[in-house]
Amino acid sequence: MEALKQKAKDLLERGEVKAIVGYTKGTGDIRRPYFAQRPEQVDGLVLDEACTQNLATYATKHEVRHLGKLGVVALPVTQRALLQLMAERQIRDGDVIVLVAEEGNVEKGNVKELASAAALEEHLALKTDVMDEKDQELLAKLNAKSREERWAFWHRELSRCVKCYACRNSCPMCYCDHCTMDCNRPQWVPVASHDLGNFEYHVVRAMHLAGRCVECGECGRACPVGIPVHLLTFFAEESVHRQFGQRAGHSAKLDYALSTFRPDDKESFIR
Amino acid sequence: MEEKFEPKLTAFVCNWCTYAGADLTGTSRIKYQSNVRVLRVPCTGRIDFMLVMKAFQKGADGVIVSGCHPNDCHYTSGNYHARRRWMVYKDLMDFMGMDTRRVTFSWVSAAEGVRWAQLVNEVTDQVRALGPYAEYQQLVGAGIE
Amino acid sequence: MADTFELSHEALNGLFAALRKDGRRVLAPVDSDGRTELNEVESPAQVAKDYLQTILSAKEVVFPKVERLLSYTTGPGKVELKDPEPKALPTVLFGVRPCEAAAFGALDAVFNWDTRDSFFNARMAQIAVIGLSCTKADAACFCTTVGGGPADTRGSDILLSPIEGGFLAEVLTEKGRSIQALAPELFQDGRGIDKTAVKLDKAFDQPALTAKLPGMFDSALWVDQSLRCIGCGACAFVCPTCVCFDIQEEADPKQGQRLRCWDSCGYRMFTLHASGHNPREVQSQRWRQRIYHKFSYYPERYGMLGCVGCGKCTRACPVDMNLREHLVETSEMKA
Amino acid sequence: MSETNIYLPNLMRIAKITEESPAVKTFRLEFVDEVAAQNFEFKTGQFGLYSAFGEGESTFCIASSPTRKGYIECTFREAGRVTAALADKEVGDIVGFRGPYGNVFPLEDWQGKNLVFIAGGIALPPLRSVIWNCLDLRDWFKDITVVYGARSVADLVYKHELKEWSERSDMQLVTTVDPGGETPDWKGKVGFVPPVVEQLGPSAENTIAIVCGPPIMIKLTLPVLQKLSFPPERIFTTLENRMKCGLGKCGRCNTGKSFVCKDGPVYTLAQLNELPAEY
Repeated sequence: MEALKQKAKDLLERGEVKAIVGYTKGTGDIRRPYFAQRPEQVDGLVLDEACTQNLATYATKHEVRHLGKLGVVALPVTQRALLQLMAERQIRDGDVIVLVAEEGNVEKGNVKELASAAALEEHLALKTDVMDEKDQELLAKLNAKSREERWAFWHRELSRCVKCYACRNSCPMCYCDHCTMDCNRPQWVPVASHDLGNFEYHVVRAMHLAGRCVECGECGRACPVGIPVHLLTFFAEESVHRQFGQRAGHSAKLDYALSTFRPDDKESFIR
Repeated sequence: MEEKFEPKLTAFVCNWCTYAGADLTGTSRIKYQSNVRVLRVPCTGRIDFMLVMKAFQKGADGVIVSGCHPNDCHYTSGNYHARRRWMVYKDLMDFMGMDTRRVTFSWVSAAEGVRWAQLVNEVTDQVRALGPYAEYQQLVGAGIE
Repeated sequence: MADTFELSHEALNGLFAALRKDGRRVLAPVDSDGRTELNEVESPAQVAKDYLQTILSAKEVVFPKVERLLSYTTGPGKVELKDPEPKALPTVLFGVRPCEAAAFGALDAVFNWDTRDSFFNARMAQIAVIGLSCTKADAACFCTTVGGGPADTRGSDILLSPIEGGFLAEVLTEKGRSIQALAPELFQDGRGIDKTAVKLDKAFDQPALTAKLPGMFDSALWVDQSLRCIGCGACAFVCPTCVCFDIQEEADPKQGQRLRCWDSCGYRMFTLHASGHNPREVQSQRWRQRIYHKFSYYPERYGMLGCVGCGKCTRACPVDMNLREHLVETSEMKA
Repeated sequence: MSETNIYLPNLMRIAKITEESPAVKTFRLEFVDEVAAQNFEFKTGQFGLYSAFGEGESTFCIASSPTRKGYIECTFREAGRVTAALADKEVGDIVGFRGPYGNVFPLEDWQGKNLVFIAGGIALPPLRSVIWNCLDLRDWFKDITVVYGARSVADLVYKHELKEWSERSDMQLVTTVDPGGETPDWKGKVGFVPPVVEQLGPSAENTIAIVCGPPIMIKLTLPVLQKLSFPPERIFTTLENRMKCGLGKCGRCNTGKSFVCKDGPVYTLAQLNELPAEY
């Protein structure tokens, strides 16, 4: 932990970054996002197993960007999201300095500073596992159900949605200033959180994240009413991976799967 | 007497191939079932999945999406782009429990007037056998106090 | 003075049956897949055990997340309006926490301070509240700081407090007495029995906070606190007092309807003008609005607080914006 | 006990449509229901929520004077979903109206005083109501001056009425357009509103100033008025916050403890100075 604090302090003192985005102790055992803007504030930094949030969300938040260049304490999910943000030209290579714990454990290993997309890609290449086991199981369980059972499941779950947009706003890839959900000419999806408005919203969200979702699961964690909404974007992302062989969040030079094509894309349903 | 169910079909077709093909069906005086309402868009690349969702929302029992055959797109690659999106969209529909038998994706060229008639007839029969898409209509109006 | 009775667990079964026989639905906290939510129940056995709070608040019963305000049909040169009667069903809310019960008063303040809101009032008229005192609290709770308490009776028609073998029942209002009258034999004399509830110390000096807020409008604190806020509406939507709403139109060419939907002052879109001008442009202004609305504007306008200290917002927040902690921090700031 | 549905609009028939400037129209609206027409009363400064059925409601002031009975008028710029739908309407079409809402210009308090109206662009409509109201009660007031500016000649609204005002001997009208917005035959001034007001230099003595315009115009005009010694209590303006209910409930127009829809839209500068600058 001291290594991380020292690194963060150095960066702030040298003026290389204006703020370190990391974690600190929150309510009870929870860890919350933390912004160290002065060297002495690095003492608040915490990095342990309880840290889960994808901090890449802040790399595009206007109020945070406004602070100046950022150093980001990055879990693998955050690293993937930052790379994907670079691939989507939302942040430039070198815009953020990424701080990662070697071997994923801040107490054991050293803290590495990854200042470029190349360094981040190299670091991430060591990790192949993306989705955690629990979510893999949940997806498999849903896939094993009948179509009618899946309908019943999602209808029930999504009817509980209150459209607070915690899933959207917590998502590092949902950075649009004018989300289609906030546009009303035309009004594609009803604003109201009735069953139809909810269902359509979640279809839109999943489709818009297909090929872009870094599978951090932040949306599912953010949902105040506990709907496993992350399974929708996970599924869409896995569908892209299965059919087009690419995954979001592993390269700063990835072409968006749904804005490109191969003439020999294989499908079996077009008549 | 019980009224026979007649499905409502919405077809989103591209201007250059399928719409012209459907036109040819007409000018060739080929008869086919009249359940389909055709909506013309410039290219299949323009057919957002939300158009399909909107059709179901407004009471369509089935949807046809059709455009130029691969390699024949008026805009070179609109249909290739569309194909990718359909591949993901159809997958997602199925995952969310929607009835994918109610969406038919197809390539119909400007010369395939007969094929268009066949397609519409087949899809109409298929959706007629499936019955109304009441399941999706459950969503409409639900959750409003 | 409330009439005090003893209501055994056994008797509660009977009370549920009597309520249902009287044609009232009973909504109570139910545990479904680890999520505590308000659902219809038939017997006390279905009620969640040992819950702290439901995720959403009881607000949704009287101020649903989507409700129809009107519908209409249109034709050439013609519009016909339809005034919908709210489908308010006779309902008993069982197991409502005292903080949430108190929140009905804050909702009423907004809906009826001037013109009367017929939708809210029709639903309020149909509900009766059987509150349940708290035997535990968590780090988000601060009801005692804002004038409430774990066994506060405000807003409840009957307040139950757990005792050995059942509950101490305080029958507080006319609505409460009408419930008691459905099965008077179930209510045993409970005079002299003490009610117990969890002890919760005050977290900060609320009157002092309210007094100093007007002078803190330009403080850097709001920026500091809200830097991690992602601007979602989770806090407002779970809040038992948040009442801000949107009116949405949904229509086909020949008919349409106007729906009232929950909204949140935390959204950028909330105040955005058509011109592009936005009175509350950045998240810190919106966070400040939330605090000020509840702790400064509400007291000034309605003579009460817009917060009951339930802590739901804190529990729901994806980035752990702990309201109690931030209020403590604000209180400790030098004005 | 049945309460009335406060969200239910009145049905109004469009009696007349005037194209004011590009994308700006004025509707003259008449109540479909006779009883509603007879019971309807409003005062200048008040506003309403106008509905385009199918799209929603939008908030504008009532731009006609309460002294002109039997109809109300509203002027709006096509800017969003509702205003675009309203702009598509034709004479005879039905729209909805809820109102009147909000507070009023205190004309009674202004008796015996000079009035200076300062307006910019599409913000003349709220002042048009009060200007006509004052002109119809001409004896109540001393000098009446109107300064009105727009980006270009084409953007000036109520052109026919501006002509009428300019020809009246019992008031003074000064029109101006932003530099570059003039046409060859433009006879008014060229320049932004604040300097034009400064140049005109109306005396603050026994005078009320009423300012309405885009935020930037207001921001730059207030210092000019202060320089001319207008006290904040005698400077009036209207706020145009976003609204949904108009009834002090939905929370959207909340600015400090004030609801613009109930405590406004008319504020004196003295009152605004007490509010946070969130408008």
